[in-house]
Amino acid sequence: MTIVPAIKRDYICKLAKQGKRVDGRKFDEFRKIEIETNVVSKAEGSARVKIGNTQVLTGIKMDVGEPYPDSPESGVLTTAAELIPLASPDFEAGPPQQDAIELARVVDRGVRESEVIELDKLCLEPGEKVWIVFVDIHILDYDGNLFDAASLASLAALITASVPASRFELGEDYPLPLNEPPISCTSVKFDDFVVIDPSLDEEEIADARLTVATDENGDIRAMQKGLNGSFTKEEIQKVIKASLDNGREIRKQLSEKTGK
Amino acid sequence: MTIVPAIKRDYICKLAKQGKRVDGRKFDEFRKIEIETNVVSKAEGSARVKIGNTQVLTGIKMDVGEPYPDSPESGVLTTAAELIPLASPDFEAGPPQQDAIELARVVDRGVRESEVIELDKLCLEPGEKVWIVFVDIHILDYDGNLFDAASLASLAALITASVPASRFELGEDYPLPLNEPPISCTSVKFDDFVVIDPSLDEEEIADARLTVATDENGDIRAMQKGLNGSFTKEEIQKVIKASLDNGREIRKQLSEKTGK
Amino acid sequence: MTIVPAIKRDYICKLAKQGKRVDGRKFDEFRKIEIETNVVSKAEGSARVKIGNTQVLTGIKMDVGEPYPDSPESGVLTTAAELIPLASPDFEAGPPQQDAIELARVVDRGVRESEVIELDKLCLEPGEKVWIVFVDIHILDYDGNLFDAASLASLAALITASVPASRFELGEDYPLPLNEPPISCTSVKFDDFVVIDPSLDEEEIADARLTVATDENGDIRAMQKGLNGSFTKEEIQKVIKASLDNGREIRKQLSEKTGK
Amino acid sequence: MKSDKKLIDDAGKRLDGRGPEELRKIKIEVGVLHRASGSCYLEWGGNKVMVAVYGPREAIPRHTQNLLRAIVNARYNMAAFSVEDRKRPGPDRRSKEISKVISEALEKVILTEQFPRASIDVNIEVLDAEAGTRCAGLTAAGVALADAGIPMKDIPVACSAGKIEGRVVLDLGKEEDNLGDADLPIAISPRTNEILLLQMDGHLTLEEFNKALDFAIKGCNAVSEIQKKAILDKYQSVEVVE
Amino acid sequence: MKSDKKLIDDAGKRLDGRGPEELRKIKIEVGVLHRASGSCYLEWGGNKVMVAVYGPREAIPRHTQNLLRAIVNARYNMAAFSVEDRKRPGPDRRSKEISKVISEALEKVILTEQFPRASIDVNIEVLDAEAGTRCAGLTAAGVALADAGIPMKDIPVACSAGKIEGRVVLDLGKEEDNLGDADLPIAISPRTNEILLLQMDGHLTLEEFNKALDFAIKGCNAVSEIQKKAILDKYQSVEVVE
Amino acid sequence: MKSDKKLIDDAGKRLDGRGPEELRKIKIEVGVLHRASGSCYLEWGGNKVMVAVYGPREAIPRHTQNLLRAIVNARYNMAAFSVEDRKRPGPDRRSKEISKVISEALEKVILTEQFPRASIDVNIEVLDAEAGTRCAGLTAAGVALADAGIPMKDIPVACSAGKIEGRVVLDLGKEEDNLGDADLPIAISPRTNEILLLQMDGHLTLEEFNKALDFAIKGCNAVSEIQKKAILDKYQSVEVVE
Repeated sequence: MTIVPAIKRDYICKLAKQGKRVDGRKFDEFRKIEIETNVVSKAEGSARVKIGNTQVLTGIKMDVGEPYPDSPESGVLTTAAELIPLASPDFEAGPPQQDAIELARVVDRGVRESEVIELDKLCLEPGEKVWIVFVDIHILDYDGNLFDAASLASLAALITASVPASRFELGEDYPLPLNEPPISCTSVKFDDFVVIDPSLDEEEIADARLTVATDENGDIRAMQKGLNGSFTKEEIQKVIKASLDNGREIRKQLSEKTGK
Repeated sequence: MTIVPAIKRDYICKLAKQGKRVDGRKFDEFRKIEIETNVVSKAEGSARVKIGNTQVLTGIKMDVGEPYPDSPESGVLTTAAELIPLASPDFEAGPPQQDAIELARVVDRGVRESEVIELDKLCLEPGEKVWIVFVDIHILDYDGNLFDAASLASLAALITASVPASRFELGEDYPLPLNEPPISCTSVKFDDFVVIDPSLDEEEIADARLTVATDENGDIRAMQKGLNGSFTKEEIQKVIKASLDNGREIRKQLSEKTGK
Repeated sequence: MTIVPAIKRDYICKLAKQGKRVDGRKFDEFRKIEIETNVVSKAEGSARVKIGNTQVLTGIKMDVGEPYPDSPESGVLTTAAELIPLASPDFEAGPPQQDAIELARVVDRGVRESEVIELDKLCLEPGEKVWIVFVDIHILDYDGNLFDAASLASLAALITASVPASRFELGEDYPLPLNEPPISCTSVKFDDFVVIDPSLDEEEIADARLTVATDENGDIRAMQKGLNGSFTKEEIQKVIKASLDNGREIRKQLSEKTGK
Repeated sequence: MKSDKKLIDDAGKRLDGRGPEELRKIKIEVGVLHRASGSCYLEWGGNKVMVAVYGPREAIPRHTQNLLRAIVNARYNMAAFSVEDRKRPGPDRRSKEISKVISEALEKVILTEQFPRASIDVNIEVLDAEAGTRCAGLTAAGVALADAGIPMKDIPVACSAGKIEGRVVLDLGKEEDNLGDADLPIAISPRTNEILLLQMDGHLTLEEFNKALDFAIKGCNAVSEIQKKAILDKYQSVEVVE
Repeated sequence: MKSDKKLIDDAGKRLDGRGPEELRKIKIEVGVLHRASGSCYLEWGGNKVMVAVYGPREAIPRHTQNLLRAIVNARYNMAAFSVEDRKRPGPDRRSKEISKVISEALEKVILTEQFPRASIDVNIEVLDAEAGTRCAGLTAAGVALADAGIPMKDIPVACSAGKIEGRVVLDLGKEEDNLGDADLPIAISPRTNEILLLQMDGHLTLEEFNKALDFAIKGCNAVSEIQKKAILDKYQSVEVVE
Repeated sequence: MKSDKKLIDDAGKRLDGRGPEELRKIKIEVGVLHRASGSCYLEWGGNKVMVAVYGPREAIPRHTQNLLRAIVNARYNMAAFSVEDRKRPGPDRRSKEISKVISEALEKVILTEQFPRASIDVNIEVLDAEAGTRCAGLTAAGVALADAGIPMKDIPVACSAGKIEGRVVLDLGKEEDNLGDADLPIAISPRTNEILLLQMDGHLTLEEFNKALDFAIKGCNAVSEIQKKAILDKYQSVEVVE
């Protein structure tokens, strides 16, 4: 736990000093992304996203239920993530731990605060009945950068989701009403190097992590710093720039895959 | 944990080769069964069953509640078993573990799938109010073969139960509407020997377990194989035969004890 | 865990033989008590009580909810205590353990059985809507005698609480309807010495604990014996007497502080 | 929760016909379970209680071990079907508190220093509950501990007194408990009358308290005789068999 | 839960066009996950199942270790979105029971005595659920174990038979499962036809049971061929790559 | 959740009278608890926070120990009565996330390598919650760590900036938080201005973000002065007493 990472750290840092990464990428380069939608039939929407070897499946389920008392005319969004032991030798069964909770909350805020789902259009009877949207993030293979994979899978699943009105005898199904989503890009820092879309090896030696979600106008919609290292102001600027650049590419790919 | 059972196994297998069991029974012979009903006053029905030294008490409680959405005109059956530390030095306090869950689910399916309780007669207002039947299995003394003891105690308790209509101001109490129950008989296999109604010693060395519930027509109503051994087709036939034979005797005794 | 207390015990007992306590108090003398009310703004009522270095904060929250089926015209009282790790190096995070549960239940019974809150005046619609009173006991600093500190903080918080009717659009706020509260005083026994208001050192070597709540008429309203030692009848009489004497003083101080 | 029902008449006769200082009927069977080190089945009025004792045995998990003496784990549990409205299985706050005060009471009489690092586990199952289950449970536990051969200074025993309609009486029944003015369950070591457990809810003057305490101690002593007889009966019948 | 729907016509044709002894379509991919020691993605009719195997590795917590052999922990889990009405995440009683019977079935074929103190963890995730997920999961687990190189006497395989409208048929589909008369899922070791897992709900005469058991065993053998082909395909394609 | 309420007027005056770059009132008391190794009571606007530090001490359970350095366990907890609608006791997902990001921020400044195998426990209790409790809690934690004598490179400090009605302002109040456009809480090491914690929700242009980050860093520096003064005051008053 403590010896092997030291060797790994030395190796990765030595490469970084030469401007290289273990898998040959540039510092500001993502791994290959694959997006596949409608991968499970019981969900109202679903998508499997691969970023390199990392693989995440998000399924959307909807139900009719009560709104929160403080927003009686608004649908309800619930996001859950489980680091199931399927996905990594280090994940254990049991209730979600801090890492899974942070992951789910960051994805949730990315969707909620940017109003990706138009929750006010999901009201059926004010104060009584609204649509509940469950975003369930299933990690299948963990090889680094869960934040971006989970976020992208959830967006793709939402974009392709249908409101199952017919199942509840509420008319015909229709697409979930959505706004343009921000795209989340995560970088990590080790020594003084900052790289985007960290692989598992890079995550394991990382001191600090920064996720930045940007929208189609180049504005910032959410940020989350993690791990017990720090960033300088200049590093944060650099991370934002890389997030904007990669976000633009990923948005294009998402749009092509989902036809939206 | 590993040495003592080896000695025990050798001894029991040696006897088995001579066609004998530790307590002198034949391979297809049950221990003495005692059935006592109405043993606790707060329950709507109750029974204590002893099979040899194994002792199980089941109590039935009923309440008025909501039906499941997918069966709005049907009463609700809920079965729970706890391996309370009272019953064995090896049982620990805490939420039910795999063994208790399997036990409860096998008893539950035995009652549910064979429609022992006529749940459709327990509807009060379709979709709104139905009777809930709680079958709570309390293990008092664990000396082997909980499946059959728990199943028999639950049947005897159900047979003698009254629907507590008067307590809920719904008219007079009346007997719980029931169909003829199947009788569950369990065998285990060690080496190549198959014996019915295993004692604790036999259970501890058993490789495989098979429970077969049969009805008054000689039909099979439920089966559950357990433990990490296997059965051949021929062994399964043998177990079914012994279950039919013993089931017939047990059904007679249950009927005499409950007057039904 | 076992050696240090032995030394501590010897020292405290040696002093006790000379009629003395570590902090110079008499056997039947409380530490200095400080009562401060309205210490948090979100609560309907709150109080921080210090007994020596022991510090407890109780906050009262109220909500509108359903009554219990067996008392449809009565408000609901709910008392919870947490031994949060803030208050002692020995407290651990997690669900309340036996000590916290006993503490909450003893405070709860002190309030409930003596009808400190007039719960029957907290009914809004019989069987439908009543006020729920949440008494949440927050231990801040644990230096002995939590029972009395928690009880006193809870009484002071209740006395100064307002029913938040306006927040629920049920008219104007008004004081929580209360009866004269009994005052709880706790003594412990070590060797054959009985001392009131034990400090942490005294609690750690105590064999037995006895809490006695007395009212303004000198009647006994609640008692709770704890720990694995015993009391003689005579010792119990002595504890009751000291509780009556100190209770009178504490009642005066409470009344002055709360203006009631 | 007052009602019009008269709990005790002018002649001191209670709802079930008992006098003020009369116990409900108690029946004790010893050694009724096969697997337990010691066991007891006890009926006390409408209460039915089963107790099994296991140990002394190594306490687990290890961090619970005491290097100098055995720990005593009483676990008071109510069967789901033991009360009018079904109780959810598993310990609630009430049973955790009762488990704690019973454990503490038993620890006082058990010679725990003979078994360092060990635990003595006392499982109390309430099968049918009328008023007074903690007294019934502790009393049965005392018998089961004796049946298990656990060395004790004394066999602990419990009984309650209370106040109904202004009168102090022994051993409250169910309606008396619901509608009465005070309840005082205690447990004692009968040889010395030392008080091992004591709880009080309600309203008693000092004088009433003293009277109730005396009643409860007398009640304990009476129950203690029944305990001893049950243990002796079992012991004797065993001798006959041999 | 009977309905008017005809599950099987006089010619023996079922709702989805299958004959009585016909399996649903099965598709198996081997080695689909990067982190796992072995993995398998399996589609069986509308069921979609992903299995990852980890180990043999030191069993933790330690007290679960067996000094003489490895323990096998199968964990059957349904994704929240795998069923019509969203399932709350985390194991329920049904998945705990299925995990248990699958673990027991796998333990029989794995050479566990080669790995004392170890655990072999088999994670079964149901992503889409039609009838028969336990058979699909166990079958995929057999493949994933082989992919992980875990030494086994045989590759275990599962299949169910059942009864619909009085007829014994192989491999119940969803409506057949809901409306049928009996379901008999089994798992076998295909080399010996020994039965590793067997559950039965419903109502079968002795004769029907025997027929259903024969059907299920035949079904298992057919599925076993698909398993072997999938493993072989992967192995061969690996060789080609090299 | 927009409303008609004007959060900031044309002159840059906010609801509570503050200017855009003005902090709410902050009050810090050091060493207020007897049992803790170090403690701090902090009021920040309507927020009231109590922090107690314990350790360095042996980390338990053992498997959490790090052989090379101390682990930092911040536990952010809201009292049930600290919010308008009573909060159920115990950690929810929000407090678990905040505990995590605060732990990580503190770990950066504590010289953890001096205490292998140890834990440093930082208990943050929110007694009254207006907007900004995580900043208040982290700031109080910095003081309590100093009070406990834990060796640190620097005393960490937190503050937020945000956007209301299109304007970047410092230290959002409650209504500003509810109705504003963005919130950017950060924590820094004030000697170096390195950023230890950073979260952002809402909508900021790149330019607004840069301005907000500058505001927040300036705010942190101002709060840092208050921290230092409080620590110094305590230290001096102790000297006076001696």
